[in-house]
Amino acid sequence: MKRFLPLMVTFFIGIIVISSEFIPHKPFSSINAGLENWFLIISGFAILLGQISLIKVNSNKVYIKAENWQYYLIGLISFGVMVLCGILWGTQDANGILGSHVDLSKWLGSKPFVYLFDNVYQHLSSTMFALLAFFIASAAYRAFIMRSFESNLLMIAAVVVMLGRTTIGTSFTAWLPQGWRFLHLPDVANFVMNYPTNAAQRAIMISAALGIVGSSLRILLGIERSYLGGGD
Amino acid sequence: MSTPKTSKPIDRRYIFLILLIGVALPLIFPLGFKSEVSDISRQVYQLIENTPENSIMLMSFDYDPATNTELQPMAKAIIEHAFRRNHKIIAVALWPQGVQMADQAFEYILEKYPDKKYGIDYVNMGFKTGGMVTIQAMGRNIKDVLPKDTKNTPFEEIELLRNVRNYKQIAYVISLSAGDPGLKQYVMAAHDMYKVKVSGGTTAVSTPGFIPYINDQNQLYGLLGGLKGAAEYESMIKVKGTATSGMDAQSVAHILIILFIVMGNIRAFKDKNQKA
Amino acid sequence: MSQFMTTFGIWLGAFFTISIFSFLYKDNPFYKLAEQIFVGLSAGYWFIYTIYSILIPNLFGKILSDFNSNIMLLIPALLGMMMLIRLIPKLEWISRYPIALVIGTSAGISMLRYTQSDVLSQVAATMINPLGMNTIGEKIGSFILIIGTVCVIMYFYFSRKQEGILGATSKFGIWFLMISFGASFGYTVMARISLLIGRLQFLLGDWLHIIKP
Amino acid sequence: MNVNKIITNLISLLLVLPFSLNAVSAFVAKDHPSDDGRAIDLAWNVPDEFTSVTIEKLDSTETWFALTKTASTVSDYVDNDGIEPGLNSQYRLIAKNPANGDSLMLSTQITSRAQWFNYKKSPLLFLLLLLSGAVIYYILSARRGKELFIRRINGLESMDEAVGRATEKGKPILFVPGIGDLDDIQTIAGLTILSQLAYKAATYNADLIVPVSKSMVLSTAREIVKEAYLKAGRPDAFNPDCVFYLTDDQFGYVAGIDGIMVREQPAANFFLGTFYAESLILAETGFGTGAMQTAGTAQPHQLPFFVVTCDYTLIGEELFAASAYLSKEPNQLGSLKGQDFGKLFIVLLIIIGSIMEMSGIHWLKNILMFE
Repeated sequence: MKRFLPLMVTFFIGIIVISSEFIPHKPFSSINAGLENWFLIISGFAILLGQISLIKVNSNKVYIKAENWQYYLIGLISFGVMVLCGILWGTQDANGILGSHVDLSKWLGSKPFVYLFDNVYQHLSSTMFALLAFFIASAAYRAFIMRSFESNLLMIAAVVVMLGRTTIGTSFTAWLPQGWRFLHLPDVANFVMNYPTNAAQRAIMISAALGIVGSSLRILLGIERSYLGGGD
Repeated sequence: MSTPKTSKPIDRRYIFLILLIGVALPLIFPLGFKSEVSDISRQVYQLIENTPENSIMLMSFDYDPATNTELQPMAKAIIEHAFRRNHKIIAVALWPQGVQMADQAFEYILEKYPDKKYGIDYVNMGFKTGGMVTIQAMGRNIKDVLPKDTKNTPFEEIELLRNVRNYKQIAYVISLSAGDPGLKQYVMAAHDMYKVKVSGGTTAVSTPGFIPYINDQNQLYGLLGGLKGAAEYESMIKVKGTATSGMDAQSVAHILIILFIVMGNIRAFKDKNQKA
Repeated sequence: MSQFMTTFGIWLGAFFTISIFSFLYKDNPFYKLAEQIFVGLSAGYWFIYTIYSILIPNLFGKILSDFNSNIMLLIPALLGMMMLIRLIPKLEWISRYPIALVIGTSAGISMLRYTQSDVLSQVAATMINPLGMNTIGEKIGSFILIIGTVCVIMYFYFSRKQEGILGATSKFGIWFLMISFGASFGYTVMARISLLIGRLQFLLGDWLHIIKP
Repeated sequence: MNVNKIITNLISLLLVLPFSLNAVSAFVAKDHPSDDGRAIDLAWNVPDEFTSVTIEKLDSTETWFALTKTASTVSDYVDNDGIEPGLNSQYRLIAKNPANGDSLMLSTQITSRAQWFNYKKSPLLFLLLLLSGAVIYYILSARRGKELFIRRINGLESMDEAVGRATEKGKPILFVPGIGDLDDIQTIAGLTILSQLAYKAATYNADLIVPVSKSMVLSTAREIVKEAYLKAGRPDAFNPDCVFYLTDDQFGYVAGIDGIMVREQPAANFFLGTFYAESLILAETGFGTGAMQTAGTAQPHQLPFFVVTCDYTLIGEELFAASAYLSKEPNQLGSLKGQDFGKLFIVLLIIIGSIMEMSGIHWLKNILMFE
């Protein structure tokens, strides 16, 4: 029973969602938007579960003095500080329970929550993102090796597109006369992007969508049910 | 699908170090690579260059600090060009953090043009939610959509806006956009419905998606695409800004990456010979 | 005092920027510190964000301002609480209902959305007339587009051995995949380098004032 | 195919009929078809001599206001402002000819209705029914004992190897389900593979680390791993804290996982689910630690990075085929066969559609692009 009823819920909700797509009449017309809003609310409540897991795992590490426990303590403190700042003085657009506290904001230049966001969070986030510049270089060094016909295609396409989008690449072929324009690197790069690349991406999308339809159907029919866990 | 690894790769950290130096040096000592100006960037320049003096333009800041590198230099260059042509600028933002991006850009340009006055030559009307709906509503009445500026001065008391009612008084719209809402919505609402001239700039990643709008119906008057577009604009208005040095760094990085690929192949070739 | 806090903010930013970059050399105490602060701070940020930007406007605000017309919202609120009951191990099974609802909705919506935008629209976009294109390049390209799409779809055909015609088309499909992977990689390089330039402009400009920001 | 043609032809015919009113000079209001009763179609046809046409509507205060002003004498307009199902709306058309002072006024009224079926979406319904029908048909025939073949999927052969390595080295296995939430089927597909992986890990006594970034995924993943350990007969070995939450933030999550990778040195990494820009950061860091890496996602833009840095990559649909491949269960294999039927149908559709376009026949493409 503990598994059967939820499976019925999944099935019926799925059927309702699919049929309301085709029924413009009330009340079906607003069901799907409503359910998406429900999802936001349910996951909004659920976020607490994550926070509790984070606190539990980290404080456990601090408690048993696991390796690097000091850092996990700092993680816990950062979490607490951010939550407190948000609850007490609010965010950019919303006031916290202590109001907006103008003096404090004036001294910091912005609300504490926003100050932390701008000066710590944002820098951490964009630096983490910027690591990609390095990794893309090391991946290129290692991966684009002429080894087989397939890997040659991979490498040539990458180099052509890369060159075609830079100033230097453009100047390689700038001397070619107008009649040979189709050999200009930027044009070759565009050709590669517009046709073969587009074809492959399109096919990936189409077949993945079929996979999604198949998986969704298996879920609705209760064939794929591992997400519900065990029990009877 | 599988990709076999090659044997004993050299320490990646050399690659990281070379790339870091290769990108940092041109930022400090700009090389000034000549960048060939593309047609679509030139169209943006010509739109501003050919619009009569004292025209009013609407400039929309639809991005946040994450795409600062690519879009902020465009903002600075376009503001500078517009100031030179004595155009008046109404700044708005469809993204919340666009407001501060606008403030920073004006602050920077004012150092060069100290005689430009707030409220007369430019004004910042702040952030507006709603995207497409907001843009459409401005076609009927701008004052309803933007009742106050960021300093809480009412619309009626702002000198620049005295004769502005809707898009009819706006010579052109520039949107610098990192996604939705942004340039696309301006094309669909401001141009397609109210026939205002729309132009702007986007990140390199989303540039290809906008090219179809640059057509014989002029849905879009040219486009600045990524750092390259910004650098091209700087070269057209003869300013050496962060995009120009950024583009130098970009070019060096590209050469380096291609060199890395060549080196990788040489090493793989040697490995193979040793084994044979 | 505000001036001091602004400068302090820039130093904070620079410190964390360098700490993250130091990971490229190797794992070290600075990275560990930045990492844990990042995890903690961002978890806190999303928690607060969820309360102020999702739960208050979509649920509490609506219920408090107009209870009668938003009475339906009590259902997701109840389901949300049922999720939280997981914390009591014996009652874990109760959370299966909200999960079942969420997954049923997702499955239904995904079937619709993906069939519409990734199958129907893409198939329609591939039905083109290459002969009607303007230039030779576009004509050849359009043929490649149709053939390539078909071949790559056939690469994903699972229920038969890849030999004969299927073998040939899926081999072709792999070539298209390879070209597309290479090209997308090359295409992204520029955008990723911009990110690094942005960081260096912050360090060299806003922080060290070596270059004009 | 024939049935498809007939149905689509019929539908297109039905839709075109109401608009064939070009013959007489008129002003007609019609309920907008296939909608929720919030729009009205207006169409008019007045003699060429008139140079301006104004369409006006009577509002709730009994005053006429202009909806649109145009110079075209044969045109149409969709009014979707403030229309409610069951509400009566009155319109009038005023045409003027300033040259001779002629003017013409026509009026009309209509009550809009909400419809019970959206014809515009019939291609979608048809395709959904066809695909679902094929999947269900093959599932049933597989249940009746029909042998179904499935080709080798490289990425999935790695699982035994990964577990073997982890056991041998005494190092854990890292599983990353991506930054998608439970509303994304890719995440669910990833979690299905997790259940098989956890079963193997439990059987061979290898440790599993599963950091997640969404709370709902946390609950689900934990259930799945627990169930797998139970199935493997080792419920006592299950440690609920091996599945844990880091942060909802994209890059915060990556920073945390990078730390785990360099400190725990997992023997094998699995990245299966929805990935965005973080794909390459994860895969390159993992490569640096020497782990054996398997990735899978349906995000076309991230696949290149996984393909060049990981040992095995599940591309697009392969991710969704994984559970069938691993379980070899007839139900699952049947649905895969159904998807393959869908592929054949689509390939045929593309080829036929393109040939039709080349011969100047456009209705098939038009029907598909209806919306």
